[in-house]
Amino acid sequence: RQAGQPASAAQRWGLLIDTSKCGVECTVCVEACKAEMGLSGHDRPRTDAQYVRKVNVRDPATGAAHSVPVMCQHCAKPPCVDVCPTGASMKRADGIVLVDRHICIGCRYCMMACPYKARSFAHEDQSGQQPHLPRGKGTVEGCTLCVHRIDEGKPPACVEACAARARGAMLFGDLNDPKSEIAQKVAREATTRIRADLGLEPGVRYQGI
Amino acid sequence: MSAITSYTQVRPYTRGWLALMAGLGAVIAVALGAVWHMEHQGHWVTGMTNQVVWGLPHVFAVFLIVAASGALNVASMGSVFGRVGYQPLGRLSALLAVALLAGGLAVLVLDLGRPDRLSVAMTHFNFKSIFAWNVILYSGFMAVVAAYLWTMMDWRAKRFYKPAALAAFGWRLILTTGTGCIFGFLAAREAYGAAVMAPLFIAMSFAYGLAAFILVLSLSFKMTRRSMGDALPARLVRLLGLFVAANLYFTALHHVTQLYFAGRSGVEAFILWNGGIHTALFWGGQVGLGGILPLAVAYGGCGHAPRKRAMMASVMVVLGGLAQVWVIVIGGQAWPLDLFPGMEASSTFADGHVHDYAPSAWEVMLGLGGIAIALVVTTLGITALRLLPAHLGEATGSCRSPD
Amino acid sequence: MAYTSNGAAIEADEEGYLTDINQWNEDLAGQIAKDEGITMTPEHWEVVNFLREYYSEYQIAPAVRVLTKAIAKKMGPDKGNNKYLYELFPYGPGKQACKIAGLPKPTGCV
Amino acid sequence: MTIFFAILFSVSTLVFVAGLAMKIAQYARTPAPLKIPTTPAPLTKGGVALRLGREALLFESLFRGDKLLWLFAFVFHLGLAVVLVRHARYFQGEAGPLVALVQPLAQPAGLAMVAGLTLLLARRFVIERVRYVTGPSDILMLALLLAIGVTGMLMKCVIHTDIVMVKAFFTGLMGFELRPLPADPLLGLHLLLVCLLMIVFPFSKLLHAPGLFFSPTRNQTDNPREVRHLAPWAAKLDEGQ
Amino acid sequence: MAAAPFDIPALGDPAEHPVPALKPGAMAASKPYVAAEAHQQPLGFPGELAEGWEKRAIDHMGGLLSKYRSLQVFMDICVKCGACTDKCHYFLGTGDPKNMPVARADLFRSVYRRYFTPVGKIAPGLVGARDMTREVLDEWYSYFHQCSQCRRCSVFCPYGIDTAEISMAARDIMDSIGQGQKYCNEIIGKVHRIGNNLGLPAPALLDTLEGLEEDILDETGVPVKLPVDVAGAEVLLVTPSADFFAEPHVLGLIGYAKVFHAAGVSWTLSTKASEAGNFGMFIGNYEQMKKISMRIREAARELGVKRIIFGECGHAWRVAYSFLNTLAGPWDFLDSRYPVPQHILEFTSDLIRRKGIRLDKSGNDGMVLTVHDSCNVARGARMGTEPGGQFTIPRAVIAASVPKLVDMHPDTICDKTFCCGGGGGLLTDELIELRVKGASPRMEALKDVVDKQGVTHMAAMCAICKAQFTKILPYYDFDREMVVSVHQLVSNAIVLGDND
Ligand code: HEM
Ligand code: HEM
Ligand code: SF4
Ligand code: SF4
Ligand code: SF4
Ligand code: SF4
Ligand code: SF4
Repeated sequence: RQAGQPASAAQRWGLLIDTSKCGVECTVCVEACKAEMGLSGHDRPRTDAQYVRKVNVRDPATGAAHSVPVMCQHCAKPPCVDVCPTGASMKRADGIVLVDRHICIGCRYCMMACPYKARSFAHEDQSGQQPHLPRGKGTVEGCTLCVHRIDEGKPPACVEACAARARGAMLFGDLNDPKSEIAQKVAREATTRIRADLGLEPGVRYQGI
Repeated sequence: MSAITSYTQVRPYTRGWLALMAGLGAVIAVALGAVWHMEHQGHWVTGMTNQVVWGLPHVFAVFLIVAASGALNVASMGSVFGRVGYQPLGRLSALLAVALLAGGLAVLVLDLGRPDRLSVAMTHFNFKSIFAWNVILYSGFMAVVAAYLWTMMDWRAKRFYKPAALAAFGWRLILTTGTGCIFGFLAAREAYGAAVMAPLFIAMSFAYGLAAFILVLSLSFKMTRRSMGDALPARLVRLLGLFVAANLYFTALHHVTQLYFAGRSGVEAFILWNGGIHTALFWGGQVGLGGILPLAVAYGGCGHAPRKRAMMASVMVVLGGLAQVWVIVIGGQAWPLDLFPGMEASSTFADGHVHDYAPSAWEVMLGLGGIAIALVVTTLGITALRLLPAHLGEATGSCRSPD
Repeated sequence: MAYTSNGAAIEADEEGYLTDINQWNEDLAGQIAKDEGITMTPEHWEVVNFLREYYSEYQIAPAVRVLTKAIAKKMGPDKGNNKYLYELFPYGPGKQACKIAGLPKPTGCV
Repeated sequence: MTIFFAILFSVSTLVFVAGLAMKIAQYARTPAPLKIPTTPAPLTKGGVALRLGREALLFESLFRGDKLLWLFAFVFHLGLAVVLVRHARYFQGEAGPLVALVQPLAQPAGLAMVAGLTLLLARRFVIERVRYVTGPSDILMLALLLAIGVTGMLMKCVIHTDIVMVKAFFTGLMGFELRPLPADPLLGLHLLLVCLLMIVFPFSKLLHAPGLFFSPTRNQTDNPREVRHLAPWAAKLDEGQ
Repeated sequence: MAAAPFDIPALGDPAEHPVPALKPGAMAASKPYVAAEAHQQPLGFPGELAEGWEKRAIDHMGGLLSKYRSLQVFMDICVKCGACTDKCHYFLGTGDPKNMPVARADLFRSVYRRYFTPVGKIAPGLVGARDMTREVLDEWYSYFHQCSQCRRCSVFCPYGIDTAEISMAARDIMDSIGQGQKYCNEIIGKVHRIGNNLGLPAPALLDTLEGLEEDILDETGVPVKLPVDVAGAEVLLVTPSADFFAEPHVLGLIGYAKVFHAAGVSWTLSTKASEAGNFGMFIGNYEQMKKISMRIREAARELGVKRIIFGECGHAWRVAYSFLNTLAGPWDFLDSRYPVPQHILEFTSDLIRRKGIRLDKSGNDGMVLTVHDSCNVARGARMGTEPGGQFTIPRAVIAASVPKLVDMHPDTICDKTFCCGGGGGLLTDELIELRVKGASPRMEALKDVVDKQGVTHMAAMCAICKAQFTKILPYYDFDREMVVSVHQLVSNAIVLGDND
């Protein structure tokens, strides 16, 4: 898609994350996200925003462990959007789920509804904001799939950083485009979605869990 | 002697009236101060976090809203179900419904991240959202109940009385169902997501609403020295017992269903067994104080006068009700979301372990402010309009003061 | 307004009370009573006469209570009550009987 | 147009201020020889202040007398009050906190005012008793306010006018300096009617606004046994004895 | 009751008070007799309408406007909102639109506008301004004598516009041009000449009181006295002269005497101040009101009493409570521990509270009472130390004396009370139609409690109310003896004897 074109349903942006390439200690994507989105935080882990986090998962039966980056899964059937009273939570035509911070009233119902705990509430005044992401106290925010970059034709910051500074565990692309690498890989290899049982059809897929 | 009730206003500006209003006003002022602080600082000063996103204000708000619809019950008993004995109480019942709803909504609105955007909420509707529907349901409830009240008060509107009563009754059932659905629709939260939430909420509303009604009725009668007799409180407390029993029944049903669901045993064990404060509040508050004890008081007969029994049972139901809503709202959030069923998880974002929540003083103030708002609205209502019966049961002396 | 009695015009106020009590006579009393729809009986005359007597002494009609007491004394205790007097003078013993007796109308809050 | 309105506004403001001042002075000067508060009445000055406050802000007596009329009247006056406070921004350089607070309420307040007036006007035709006591001036008064409200709302919501210029005109006028007024017919009409309102105010029933505070049945304390209340002309009768 | 030559209003449910349809002109013919020269002159009013009365009327109006702030303000500020329109008992009873308070006031206002306001001078049609003409005067005479000055309209008016004040001013203007009302002016003349409204001369008063003492002795065996002109008594009782004369008034008087006796307080009546009423208020004439009041001052001075107590009378209590200090004060020669004046109900209720007298409710066995708040007491005066004492004190006294007391509909009691229909100088026979119709709101509320609560009697605390009700009750198929004095109830209940 050309930069400057409106989002269209022709695309379905997604991520494919290969957890086997994801180090337990690696937080490159997390740091990249923080830098990109200007999440300076207040050093209050319970209330500071996290758009992406590393979840360490261990199977108690086998002892097998993974480290999984979890961000907004950009569900195709997002409950956050369904419940939002004002329509601030919305899904773009290309599948990216966003919060319109001008009409979000801060009711936090979307946070109640999201099964992935993908959203954060701006609990206080924020500093170090980025021009593309003004953050307002009292509204809800979350991973935007770096929509500002996508619209410029660039991959999300976490994906770029992972490729540059880690093992390139993240693959970004258009799931609707059969020629894209991500679509071919999804068709070819075994991938899963977190809590697929809920039927929300996230746009983020995982390999190796 | 007379089948016709006379209603009188409460006399304003008496010492007691002023003291009451000043007291409630102070509580509201403190609450507004707390709101200002929370809004100014941001919500980090509260106990709420990115894990427990709804806190004590929501406990109060949900309690008040649920009670609001239940408070209308007494009026419905009189007009929809033709129980003549309840008819004199209809006006107060309708007023209390509006007042409690106003208090609950005030808390809800003042806890928003952006309460200043209330007008946005009133103009932008996402019709898929049950929450948005609730905005309509709430405002509609106010209007319907106001109309209902009018038909009770103005003889010219008598012929609309029945239809208005029916409309209000229907509306309140939908309203409570709607409130229940706010939780029922949260499929991802294991504590909710069950169809019995709707009937459970209706049973809760019956019990809380009646308890609030009994308290307000008794206190207002006591403070304005109106006579009540024993028959009515006796009847009310029996009715309260019935509602409490229904509430217990649906609670049991809810938990049994939960246990039956695969994979919900964790959260059930948490609430029922090892959830610390939540378990304590469940057994001690919700079941004990709000369920078994009032049942005992209502039916066991503890030797006190009916009016006293009614008061005692109502206080218990209110406290137990707050505990119940706590268990539902907070307890339900404290149990972590399970992203990877069957796996152990941990993260910097508190995945995989129980979330703790300790309410801040600000939230307590806001919650109490909601109750104070409901009481102020009630007091203003019975001061401005003839809503309170001059007496119930046999009239004694009749030295009525001017309104 | 005026009455005629024995060919002479006798002046009365708008309501038919004589302006001058001295112009009263029994014939005139009968005439006034008839206008009021009352046929004079001895009982009526008892009352009228008592009123005139009282008036000549005190320049005012007697209080209702004084009148009933006097009537009781004269005609028996069963007649010494308000009800009886109202039977005689349906519009009120005070005013109607005074008119017939030629007395001025009692004024004030009565 | 600018000069016309500059003159008209000066004149009508003068009439308004002087007329009102004279009326108020007349009320204040005229003695109230007897204590006639409608009882039960407050016993103290503070109580009277409260009573008047409740009458002025809540229309308490009207509430007791006629609930529906109270509602209409309250809606109208509340709307009017907010509108007038909002208008302060045309005259003040710096908007005060009160003005700032009500700024967002333009539509609701204007709507309340217009709706209230419409309902008040309607009841003058619908209710037989009220129709009987209504004179042409009563209708005209409501119509005048309604016209002001409607033209104002039209400017606010449909055909906007340059309010920066309006402000400049009025702040200028207050410093005796002529600045242009937007040549906007709707604004012209609005202002023309406002001038008319100001001119009739001191001669009409709109005197109820200051008059309420001079009404002896409402503004007297109930203490005639404790304090001897004597008007000057009545005191002269005393001396005659 | 014999058929009345007019319709008697039907009584409905006071909670559902439909406003009557307008019947324009229904009461245009109702007017009291015009005062003759003989009644006018003693008060210093012209004997009859004379050439140039219009101008004199306007001049007098101008004078009143500058002397009474109430009048001036009320003329200007009415917004014709209509809140008062359905509040006047005469309108409710007659349906005549000119009996709506605002319409009544407009009869006056139309003239005011014509002569005293710029708009009325320039464009009279716009504001309904009218010249002072014979037709206007006739309307005035008719409709300002259909206002009992009860002030009910002022309670509901958002500005407290008191049509009573306007009626008073109109009557004063009419007096000043020779168009007085016979009933009031004749009575005022009697007060000046003889000392009371009735014209009861001293010997007749003494005879009557002696008779009452005998009656009390016969009935109770206790020598209760009714002293007159006793110098040095502690209390001067000033009571409406109807208390000496009419039923049930006189039973109230007996009640006062018993209370004084039981309390052991020395008291006296006065032949000079043998009238509590003050019709000077009804005709809106300050000088007359003052002159009548001064008799009380003189009597108190001459008898050397320490305190003044007023008997049961509504307008008398308003004048006494609200105006006496102004008209005939200062009262520094009386005992400063007591308010001047006091109401007999204040005195009695205080005794009851202090257990200074004993009451036995069985004296009123079988009675279920309701109470009529007399309009002048309710809206123009107070009793006790708290606002609203005029409602609680009589009720407390009645409740202490009778087995059961119930109130009528709340819209018809306390400060919303309806006038009995005979106040304000309208208690005269030629206005009987007005009186009967004007009583209908009160009768409606009474019937309601009679039917629903088994009320047997209605207590009143005003001579006019009592006289009006005894007359009017039969028109509504009630017993005339249904109305009782408050102190009549006390009289029946009081335990005499074991006081020394
Ligand atoms: C202290 C200020 C004021 C008070 C307490 C007050 C109070 C009232 C009340 C109680 C009424 C009667 C109810 C009604 O008919 O609506 C009324 C009527 C009215 N008021 Fe005011 N008012 C105030 C100021 C004003 C002002 C500043 C205006 C106009 C510029 C105004 C215009 C009117 C009009 C036109 C009516 C008559 C409505 C009708 O014809 O039905 N008022 N006012
Ligand atoms: C010197 C006097 C006045 C001036 C210069 C003035 C000017 C204006 C202007 C420029 C607007 C448009 C506001 C906008 O577009 O945002 C307006 C609106 C309005 N005016 Fe006036 N006006 C005056 C007096 C009044 C008065 C006395 C009233 C009512 C009695 C009134 C009632 C309204 C209303 C209801 C609106 C619409 C709502 C609002 O903007 O608040 N105006 N006026
Ligand atoms: S992951 Fe959560 S926030 Fe993101 S789209 Fe799905 S439900 Fe919404
Ligand atoms: S917090 Fe904002 S985005 Fe989330 S549901 Fe509420 S309004 Fe919508
Ligand atoms: S896509 Fe952007 S916003 Fe989302 S996790 Fe990656 S860096 Fe953060
Ligand atoms: S004072 Fe009473 S009688 Fe006179 S107009 Fe007012 S309500 Fe009617
Ligand atoms: S209530 Fe008052 S303002 Fe309204 S019409 Fe009557 S007198 Fe006038």
